[in-house]
Amino acid sequence: MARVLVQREVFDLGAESALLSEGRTDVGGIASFVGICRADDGLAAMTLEHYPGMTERALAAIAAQAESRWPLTGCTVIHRHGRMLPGDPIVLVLTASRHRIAALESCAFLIDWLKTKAPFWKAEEFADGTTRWVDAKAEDDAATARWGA
Amino acid sequence: MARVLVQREVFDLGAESALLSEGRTDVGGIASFVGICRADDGLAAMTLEHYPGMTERALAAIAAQAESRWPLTGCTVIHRHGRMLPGDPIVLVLTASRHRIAALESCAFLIDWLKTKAPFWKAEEFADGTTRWVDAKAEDDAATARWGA
Amino acid sequence: MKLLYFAWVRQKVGLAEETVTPPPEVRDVAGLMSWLATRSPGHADAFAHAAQIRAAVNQDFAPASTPVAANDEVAFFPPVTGG
Amino acid sequence: MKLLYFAWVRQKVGLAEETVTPPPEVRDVAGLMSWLATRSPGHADAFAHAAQIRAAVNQDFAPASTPVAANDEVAFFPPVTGG
Repeated sequence: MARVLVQREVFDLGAESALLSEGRTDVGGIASFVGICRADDGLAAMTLEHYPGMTERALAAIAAQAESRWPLTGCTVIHRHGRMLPGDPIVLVLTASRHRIAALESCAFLIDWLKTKAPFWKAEEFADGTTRWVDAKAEDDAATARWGA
Repeated sequence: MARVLVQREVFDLGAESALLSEGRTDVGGIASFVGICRADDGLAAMTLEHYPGMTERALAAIAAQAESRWPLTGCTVIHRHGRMLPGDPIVLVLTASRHRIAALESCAFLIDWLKTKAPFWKAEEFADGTTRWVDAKAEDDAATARWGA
Repeated sequence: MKLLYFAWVRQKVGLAEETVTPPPEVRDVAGLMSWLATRSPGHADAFAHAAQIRAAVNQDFAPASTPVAANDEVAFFPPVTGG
Repeated sequence: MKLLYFAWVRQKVGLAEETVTPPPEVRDVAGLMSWLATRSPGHADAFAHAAQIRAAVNQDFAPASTPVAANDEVAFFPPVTGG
């Protein structure tokens, strides 16, 4: 069973990684990905809205999909919501396995699927006071599709 | 320029990841991989021998290769040597980029290349007192080859 | 039937959620969207471009042909942009 | 010429490093390995299976045809197993 959290608070990469290996000796590798808020085009902040209830279900389903495709010893998905400033971490994916390729591939899979299958919406705020909703990207659909969604 | 370290001491994943994003707002994602000593077949400990001088050169060359192939904003490679117990972390690779795919792919590339191009040798100690040198794996050569080495 | 709106759908409708009793001819997500578009200028604005709206029925993504019933929770929102 | 040995090559030779002056007919890594095999029973044991040994000249991986000269640092070791 994956560890899935939806929260406003910052997560702790080191502590989350340690949780996946502590007290066990069958983990050969832990892959991780941290998604961070960039300050593109004068972006001042970004607010992530989500669908409480469905978000947790969707993240758990995505993590279960990864666990069914790769032999993982552990899997953690933490997605923040609320207002983020440039440089703030937004999402954390961690996958642990006996072998590195399972960990690395499933980590890439999870972040690709999160982009297109988790109910989050980003609103960008710019330095000039304007705001806009981020459009879904065709490249994210393509990235999801490469896993035979 | 990548941050490359060869050391006996444990590394700090959280602190190393933070180094790659602190004070900047152009990093969109940080991928990492931590390789850990497994207790396969009654393994009690593992000693990593290396070639001081050449190791640092080889790791820097591998990291430079990743930086030339992907648009990275940062890259860290830390490889431990000495005696490891099951559960101990051995190697850390971190890659940061504006976009997730560059970070994820270069992280996988780095760990594949480390396996076949960095001068480390592993000696395994078993619970019954026997020791043996780990043989290089054909699958690691294949993993390196997929990057068009 | 409980309805939830997110992102610009929420902003255009002017509500985060509402409870409605659609007429019996509303049988699926597509029918619900057509009916909702008649409820207010905000709803009309939100549902004017149905192709840009996604739905979930009882917290699962649902295509326009998905049946809806009185006790369902139905959500409308733009394509997701998480991660 | 400074020689370094690692892993089981080091164990079989019985030395981690040594300084040698090969005869002039030793011109490359392959020639150096053949000459080293004659230096002691340990060397002979280590270099008996040359196909299993890799080399580095001045800290770069080097195929058997790589030239070697008096001031070079040459290392012999099994295929690497890091990561």
